Amino acid sequence: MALTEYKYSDVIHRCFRCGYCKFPTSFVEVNNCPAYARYRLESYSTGGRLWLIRAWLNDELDWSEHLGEIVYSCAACKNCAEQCPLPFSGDIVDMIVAAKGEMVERGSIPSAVKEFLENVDRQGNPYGTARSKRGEWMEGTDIEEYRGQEFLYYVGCVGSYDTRAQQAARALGRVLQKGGVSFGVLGNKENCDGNDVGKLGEAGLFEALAEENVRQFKDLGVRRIVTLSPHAFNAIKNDYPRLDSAFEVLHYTQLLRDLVRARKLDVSSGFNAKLTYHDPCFLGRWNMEYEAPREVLRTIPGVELVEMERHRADALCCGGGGGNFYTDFLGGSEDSPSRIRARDACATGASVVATACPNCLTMLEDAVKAEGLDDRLKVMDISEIVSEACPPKGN
Amino acid sequence: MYELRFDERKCLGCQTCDCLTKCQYMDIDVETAKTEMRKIINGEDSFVLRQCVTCYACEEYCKKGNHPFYLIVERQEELDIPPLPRPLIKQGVQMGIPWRGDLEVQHVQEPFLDMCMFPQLAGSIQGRLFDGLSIAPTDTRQRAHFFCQLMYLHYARSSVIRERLPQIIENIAKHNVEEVVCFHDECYGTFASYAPAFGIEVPFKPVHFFEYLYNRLVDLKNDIKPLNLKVAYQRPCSSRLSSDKLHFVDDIFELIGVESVEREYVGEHALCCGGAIRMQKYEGRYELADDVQKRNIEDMVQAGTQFCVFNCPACYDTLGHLTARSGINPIFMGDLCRLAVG
Amino acid sequence: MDIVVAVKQVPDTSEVVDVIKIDASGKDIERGTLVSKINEWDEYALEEALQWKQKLGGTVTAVAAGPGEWDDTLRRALAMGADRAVRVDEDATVIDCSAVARTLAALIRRLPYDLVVFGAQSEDFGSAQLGPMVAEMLGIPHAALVIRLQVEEGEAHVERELEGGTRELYTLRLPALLTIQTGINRPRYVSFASVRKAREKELSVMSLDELGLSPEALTPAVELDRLELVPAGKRAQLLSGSAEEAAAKLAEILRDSGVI
Amino acid sequence: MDSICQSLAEIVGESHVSNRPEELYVYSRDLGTAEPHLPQYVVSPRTTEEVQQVVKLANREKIPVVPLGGGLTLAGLVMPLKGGIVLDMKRMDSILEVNERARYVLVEAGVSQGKLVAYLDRHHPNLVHSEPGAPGQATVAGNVAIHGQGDLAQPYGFNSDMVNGLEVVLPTGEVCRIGSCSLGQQWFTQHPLPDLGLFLGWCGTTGIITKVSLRLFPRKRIRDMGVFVLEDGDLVPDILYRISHTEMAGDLIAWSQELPVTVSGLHNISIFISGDSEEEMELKRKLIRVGILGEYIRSGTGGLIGLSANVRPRLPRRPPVSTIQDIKKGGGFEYVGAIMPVDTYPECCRRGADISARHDIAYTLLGRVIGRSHAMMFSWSYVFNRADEDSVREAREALYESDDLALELGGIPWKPGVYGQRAVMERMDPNTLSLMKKVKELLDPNGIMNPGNWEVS
Repeated sequence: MALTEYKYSDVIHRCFRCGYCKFPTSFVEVNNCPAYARYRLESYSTGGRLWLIRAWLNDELDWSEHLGEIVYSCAACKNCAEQCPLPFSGDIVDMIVAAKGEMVERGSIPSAVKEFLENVDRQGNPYGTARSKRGEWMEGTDIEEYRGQEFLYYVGCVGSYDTRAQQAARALGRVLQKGGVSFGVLGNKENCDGNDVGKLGEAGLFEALAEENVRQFKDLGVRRIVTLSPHAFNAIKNDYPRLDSAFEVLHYTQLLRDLVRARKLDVSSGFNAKLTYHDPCFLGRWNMEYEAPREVLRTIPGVELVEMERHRADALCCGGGGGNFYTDFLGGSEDSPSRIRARDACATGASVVATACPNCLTMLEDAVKAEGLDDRLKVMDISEIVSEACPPKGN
Repeated sequence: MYELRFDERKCLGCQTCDCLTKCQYMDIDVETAKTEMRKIINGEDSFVLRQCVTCYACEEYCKKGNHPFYLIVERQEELDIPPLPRPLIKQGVQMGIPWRGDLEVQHVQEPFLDMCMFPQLAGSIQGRLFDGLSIAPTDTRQRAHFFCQLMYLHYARSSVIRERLPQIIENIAKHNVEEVVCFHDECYGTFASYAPAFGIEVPFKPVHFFEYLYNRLVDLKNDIKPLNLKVAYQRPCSSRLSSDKLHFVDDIFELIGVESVEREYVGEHALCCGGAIRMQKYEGRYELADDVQKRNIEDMVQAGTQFCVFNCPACYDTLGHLTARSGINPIFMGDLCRLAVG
Repeated sequence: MDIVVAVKQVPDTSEVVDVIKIDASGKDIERGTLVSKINEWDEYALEEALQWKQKLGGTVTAVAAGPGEWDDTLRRALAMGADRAVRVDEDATVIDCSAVARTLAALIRRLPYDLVVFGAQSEDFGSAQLGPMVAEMLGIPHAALVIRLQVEEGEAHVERELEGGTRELYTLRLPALLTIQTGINRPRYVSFASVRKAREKELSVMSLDELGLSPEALTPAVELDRLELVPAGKRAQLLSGSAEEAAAKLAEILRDSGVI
Repeated sequence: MDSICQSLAEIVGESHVSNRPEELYVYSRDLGTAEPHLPQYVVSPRTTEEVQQVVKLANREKIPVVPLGGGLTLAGLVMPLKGGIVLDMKRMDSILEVNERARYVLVEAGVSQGKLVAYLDRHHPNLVHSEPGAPGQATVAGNVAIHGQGDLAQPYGFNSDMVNGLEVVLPTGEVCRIGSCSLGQQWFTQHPLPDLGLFLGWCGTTGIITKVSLRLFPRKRIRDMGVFVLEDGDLVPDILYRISHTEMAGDLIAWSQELPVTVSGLHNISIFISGDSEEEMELKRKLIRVGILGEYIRSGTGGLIGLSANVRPRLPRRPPVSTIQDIKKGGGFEYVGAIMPVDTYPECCRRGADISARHDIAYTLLGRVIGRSHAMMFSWSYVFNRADEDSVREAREALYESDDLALELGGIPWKPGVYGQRAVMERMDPNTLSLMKKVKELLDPNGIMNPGNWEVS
């Protein structure tokens, strides 16, 4: 495709590279763009990326694995969109996704991205693990299959397959049961939600996944959905409706907030810890849900919530977005965003960093280990914290 | 060209001269008032033309249905004694020049709300009170095409109003609506008072925003949760051009269960927000603005006001942060009503 | 230059070894739950063929001998850029290599070709015989495990990989047959949309007798007795802690077990 | 990776070196109108030692080195005009020390203006630095290296006059400290030592600044601003002179622009004041409003907006958020800033508006007072559409004309691009010029530092 056919050909040159996109609102650090934080080269900043995309579409620059990595190192965290003062700020992430889409159509994408997409295509998850093993996370629990309960509990790929995230998936199951929520899961019948597939520019595959999911949900009579992952939440909430699906979808922190407000969930056992909360991008910047998780945490006796310097709309992304939790273009350095974030969390003096996203959970867990902070800082999903705060069955 | 329809005989025969004697910014007895009005009518200079703070109030004070304020502004312009410094006049006059694209006529149906210069406030035109309401302009780049121009009465530039108003009226008329609800009562005053006074034809019926709000509230009567608040209404200068609609303020307050506080500067005695006065060039106007604002707000505070209710965005901008500073929440009438119906 | 590429479809066992089960016959795995994909080596063969087509022009034809569901793989080949695809309809799972070779040879003889490329081996049975056999049957020179290819003036200069990374360089006169080793190139990604588009391209199916082959001619020379699974080891151990700590533990374990 | 790249990687680590087309492309382009020039390597060091080793290598191999900060001079000063290594200093961004009592901050060269503002807000609420008003990623070192000014210019002068000490890597690789720090003392002064001002204003042609000690100033609790509007630009110099005489104002900026139409054809003086109490604020407001501006207001020649306890000031963010580059929907913006006598303001505006008109660009003119009306930084700004070659060319020509105009009117282009530098040197006293040349040759025998800039032929 020539630049002229590119959807954003009339805007992409309008980026001046003034650099606001690298900062949080307070300007406190220049590394609030995860990719720029990792490499600290202009090519990896949003502005550099946009200029490179334009040069590539203009045939000033050939495609290379490196160009692919630069474009795909964008974690779609939306910090740039938040900070860019220009009228097109809302389109920046789409400009990058559209460029990824063009790479996908030409067949030229980094190998890791190719694996990700082929795995999802074949096995319905980025890891390429068998579809037949998707339900294994719930072994040993008495979580029911979905058959017309009030809620479909949609787990997502990371929660289903990643051993660390599985713990969160199970914890949420327990909490929902304690809260008397009527829900069921799809087990092996669950398929990838496609959120990150879409952000990787594979629109065709995303559409296919979305259609398939919507069809399955409808066939099963699903009306209300609660998701473990903000990524799935985002796709179902913002993208599925294009396929005239009318599900009510909640992120689980929103459901838990409603439960504690309605006193339907007993968290009286409490959780004694100084704790800081890491905003997942797809819950925060993408869906402006900053309050629900905090409200849930605040209602737990014993929780002392402290904020990191950069939080809410200014939170630093863990670097796992846009498929990077798998493709790992941002890993392998003390400048990796997840490790910077681990240090941010540690600096608050909190003993627990809580999050509400399986991707963030696994990214931060590894980062804390890599930083050798695991004796000082525990990484937990809010579902796990709430689960500990619920008194054991019977009382 | 359009000329002010001012009945000199009525005025010269007037025994009370309320226009000037009631003025809150000039201390004038009836005799002086007669002399000065005669001078003004005859196109001669008068201290009134300099001391006038352009609060519009005399338009309301005059019982004869004459237009003393419009006349004063005419003379200020003719005799070149504008109340504002020239650079501010130039700046103000340029504010009304469209420069970001031609008029884009949106498809609208009635009821239709004219936002004039304030599309940026369209965000508060939401909820059940405004169901089915069409709005224009919605884009700040379009606003100059809807700007009612009446502001230039403060600038001794009535000529600018006359020059531009017909085009503005045509722009609004292009939306093919018979009734136009005016978000700002400056617009209502323009169409209902100024235009007729100068024989400018208005091919649609202006509806005062408060009248619209009142009728909607009546429709939703059963869903109104009384707010039980003590409020004060900040009358904008242009509301002096629509005294007949002033009653809707109290009618609305009654419907939504708020109490209009007992205070001195209310109704006829309302004080100007001070915005225009502060820009004026004459010695002491800056201090006068401070004084007027101080008296106004102290009056509200003493009366136990919780909310200061605004119609005019300019008043809100000038006074809002000051009332807030004194613990009184500034709020637009529309938003207050929204609180009541949710 | 006209190139024929032979492809096959295999079950995706990359990440799922532990779910593989032997079926009742004992001669095949249970394919029910398994997803199919193109044989990895064939993907490199295709990519190589397509890159040479881009450089020198001509056509690329993808061929396969297999059942109907293999059309997915042929479509994928078309989506990657092959001009046409031909499938000989037979159940490749019950016949042996030589029979498949005979079938493909019979098909390829009917096609225009300067170069025939195979994947060096298959993911499922991995016998690595097919290419060479077909070459013999076609009576053309061949080279196996090719890791670099250069084509000019009717000649193919190839580099093949031997033990311990030693390289062998050949020149073959075309037409010739090559079996391609993985890593020779970076196979392009095949987008969902391009697979859809590829539906318009020609995919023809031929029967054995259309090729003049009798079932008898395909009686297996080698008979498969049974398949067995390797029992999974039970002594795996997960190391926790920071990278440094984990490394230290690992070293200790290796030392204790006398590995180092 | 070639051998140079290999050795660079050994110095700063693999992920902080590149000779790949993508990095070379991005670093070959300036945000302004300058033509691109490809570097051969891009390096992003973390420590002074790394910078030192890179420079030693470059000096040995005679490879040009171009230090880069925020890249916001817009004048092409960080373009590798003769190829070589672009040294992106932004990774060296630690704030090393704030001395509250001696009111200075010691920073690494890559610390951004934004980070410094945020840091002081958070940890030293009584201190403030002179913030230049560029986007937040502009660096402290870059700013002093080009003789920048900031929002304390009227009371305290150029930022480069606020430097208490420097650490620099010389073109031959030695690390050298200037000021009290060279005695191992605190970084609190450059005086009374013999003047070694060989690096400020040299735009990276005599060495690489790696550390800067910058003076900080009392930060007042309350800020306020007013805008004084005039039709007659000829009045501006006198009014600025009189306001600065009161010593009550902070930043003083006179500006005139064509868009938005509301302000077209007018001259505005933005007057910033600050204080610790309402009493102090009221005194300052009165001394300026009544004492100086009153007579203009009464005569109707000037109008004041704001500068009152009862008017909410529209204070810009620090650092400000600028969107001027998008006016033409083209993402392009560059200006000629020049240090001018304040008296030339009216002429600067008249002639500037002509230049803009000739090139069909809405005029944007601004003069920031430096010192007590000792000078002003006057800027002629031009927006352009990056995607439209003609638009870029028009802007470039307008910029050249502005350089010439600044000199013609008795001023000096500030941080000029190559064109402006040549114009300056043509007019310079030959002895001064040869002194510059000697200094350069002494410090940089192989001419590796940002070559193509300030080159005395």
